Amino acid sequence: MSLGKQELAAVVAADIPAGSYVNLGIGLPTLVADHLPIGNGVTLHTENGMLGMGRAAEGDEVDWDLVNAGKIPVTETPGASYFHHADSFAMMRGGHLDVCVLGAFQVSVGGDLANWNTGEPGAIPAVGGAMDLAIGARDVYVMMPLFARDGSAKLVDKCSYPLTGVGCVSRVYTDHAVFLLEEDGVAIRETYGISEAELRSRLAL
Amino acid sequence: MSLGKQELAAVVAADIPAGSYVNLGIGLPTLVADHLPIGNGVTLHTENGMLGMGRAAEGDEVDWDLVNAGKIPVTETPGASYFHHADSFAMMRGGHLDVCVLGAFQVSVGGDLANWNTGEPGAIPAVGGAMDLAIGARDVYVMMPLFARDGSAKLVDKCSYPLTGVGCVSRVYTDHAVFLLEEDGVAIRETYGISEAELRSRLAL
Amino acid sequence: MTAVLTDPDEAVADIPDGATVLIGGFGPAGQPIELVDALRRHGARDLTVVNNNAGNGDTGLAALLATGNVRKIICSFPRQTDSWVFDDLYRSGKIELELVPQGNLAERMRAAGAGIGAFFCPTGVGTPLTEGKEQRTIDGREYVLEYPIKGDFALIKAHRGDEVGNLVYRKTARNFGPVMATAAGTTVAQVAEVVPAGGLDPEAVVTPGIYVDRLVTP
Amino acid sequence: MTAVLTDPDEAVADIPDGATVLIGGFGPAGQPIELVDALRRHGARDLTVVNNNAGNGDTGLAALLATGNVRKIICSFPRQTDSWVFDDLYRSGKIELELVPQGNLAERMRAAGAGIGAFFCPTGVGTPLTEGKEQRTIDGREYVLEYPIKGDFALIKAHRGDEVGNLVYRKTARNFGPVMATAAGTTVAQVAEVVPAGGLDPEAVVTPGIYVDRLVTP
Repeated sequence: MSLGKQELAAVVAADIPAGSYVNLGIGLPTLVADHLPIGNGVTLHTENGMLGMGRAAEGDEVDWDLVNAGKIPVTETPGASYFHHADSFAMMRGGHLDVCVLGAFQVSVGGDLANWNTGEPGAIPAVGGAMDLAIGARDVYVMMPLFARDGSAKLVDKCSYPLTGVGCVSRVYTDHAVFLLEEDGVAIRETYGISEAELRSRLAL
Repeated sequence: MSLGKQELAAVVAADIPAGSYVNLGIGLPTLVADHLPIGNGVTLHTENGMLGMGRAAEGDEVDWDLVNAGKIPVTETPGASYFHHADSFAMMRGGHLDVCVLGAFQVSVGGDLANWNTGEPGAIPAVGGAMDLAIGARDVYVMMPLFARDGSAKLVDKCSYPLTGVGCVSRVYTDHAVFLLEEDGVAIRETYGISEAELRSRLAL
Repeated sequence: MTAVLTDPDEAVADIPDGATVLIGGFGPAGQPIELVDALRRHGARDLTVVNNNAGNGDTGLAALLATGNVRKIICSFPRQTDSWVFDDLYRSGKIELELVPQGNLAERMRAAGAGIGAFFCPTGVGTPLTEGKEQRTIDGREYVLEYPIKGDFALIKAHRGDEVGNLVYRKTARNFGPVMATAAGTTVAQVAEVVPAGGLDPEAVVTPGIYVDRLVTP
Repeated sequence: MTAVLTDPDEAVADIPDGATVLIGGFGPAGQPIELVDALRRHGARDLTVVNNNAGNGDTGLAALLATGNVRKIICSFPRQTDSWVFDDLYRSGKIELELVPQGNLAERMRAAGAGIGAFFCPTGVGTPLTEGKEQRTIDGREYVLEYPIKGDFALIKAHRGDEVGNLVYRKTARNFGPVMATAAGTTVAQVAEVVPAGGLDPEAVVTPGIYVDRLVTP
């Protein structure tokens, strides 16, 4: 069977090396936090100026001066630190984060990422820190449903949506399979409820 | 009579506007600090990462982690702050200091400054933060003896020594006179123990 | 030298028509609401505003936008669930948008404050947001040339200040404040409390007073 | 993830011949003496060292230079009253000097840490130190293009660290430490004391642990 969101988040979490510094993008990637093994030293970065971000705040913990990139109140872990935006993005752009996990509209087999703008007429574009993460993190993992609502694949030969970054994605985690984007093409690491042959045919890989 | 070092320092100090942020270079300019009126809100910057530098440390105050740009132990005033070198030089280069006072080998009538290298064979060059201050402070004042030991003037038509900065000096404080370097030429604001006519002749102004 | 004031209206009274105003905050966190409200009351027109977002709900920055006095906004993330004021202005062509990746927004203001004339940056290479910009390969990597964003005024929010203008912030409300403070001709900071000089740990000061022209406890 | 060590020799044991090593300090203040001594004992050859100065007296950096293992030094202010070790090496042609204005030294390392490919800078325009460099007029002002300085290793000194590598410094001994920590492949920090995670105020951390690979209490 294909994976649910939480199952998928658990797969991603299991792949994050102990001791990594990690940025989890808005939306689906946020779920990964709940599945990181306690005590393996993964440190979460949030672009709005913090390392050592903890889980979502509950009840009395809610403090509107302590939010994540999605502006959701969060908590602080022991060893946390705060810094301003230029320092935070210097950290991201300077190649210091080990992994970021981002959502996407489309990923190309060459690792191009499209996740900020569908280019629809009348749509208001918003990019946030996505382009900075795309070029800055040592590994960019994408987490997304493999197929759009109309059945079209989101892992594509060439992105039709405006790009966020070029050749930056190394892995794509989806409800149907995990893909490794390698120099010599796309490797399917594992599949969920679908055969590799059927996958390759539906994706035209 | 021409001014002594301390008298000259007092002249410079009296010209620094209340509330200014000021950097005093190594050597002669350091003396200016002792002549700043107490309580007029002048804040001293030292390039090695501090605003609110106080006077030289004495006795038990000596702390080798708290030094000025000349590596002399100094003290901290209330309201001081520490920052790292990139932040300190961003402050200098970004035009945030009101005044810096520098020593010089030569200054040209057009405001060129030469204060880091005499270009002598075998001399070891050292530039420190001089070039950053020259282009960064809103006003660059120079404080120097007007004549070299061989009697030659140090305020010149064109510097013969390698430059520190181009057209950056606005005033030159010397033992014999205070010069204002203006768009349309050099104005002599006051003289000490020498007539303006004699000065102009010795300087070929 | 830092002026210590209590009236937000006085603190923004000299912002002229046509000014570029840097406004701190990441969404509501760190947004200097009282100063933004004062700017709205002040009524300066034809403003360019720099903020990470484009207003939330109907208060603060959103209320300022609603006056029609903001000609252009430079931001990274205008579209939010509660950005209806901006959305309407944008769709009806009443406000100009310069969309800037968040890191460029921060770094371009840092450059303005640090005297950097321009810098080669890897963000956005090959995307529509860098189309037409000068591009260069350095050590085998592609970069785009980005220019400083300088403000005439910065309106920011900090946690506490001292009498000489030193500031400390609170948690992720720090965000753009320290960068904007360096990038504007005149910086106005609202704080919850002003303490005497010496009342803040010199090792923990985030924004040195040299960057703060006015301190307001509204 | 930060390794907490007690042996300076272990902390520098993998510095290879030919490495570029950023060494913190402004003169003696902030100089990581124990790490520099360990590097000297380690004996890696053909090093490039980046420091504001070029050693004082006969200890620390000066003693490292005296071994002859430093091929080149990049600094702003080599000539001091007690820089005789460097002076002799320089005059006898046994060490190469790249003289860099102090602000460029700091900003070029910051650029390396921040992913900036190059930047246009006003320092040194019209002086011998920028001869041959690319120059450009931006908004009526002259700038010179400067490139990042990246280290293979950084050896720095801080005051205290916590178990996850966060650092705080002491007074003007902070100087180049925080910048160098961001600009090196591997950063080694010597501290007087290591406290548990949570033992430093998160608002006052100067160098976040992400930049610190090894923490040594010698």
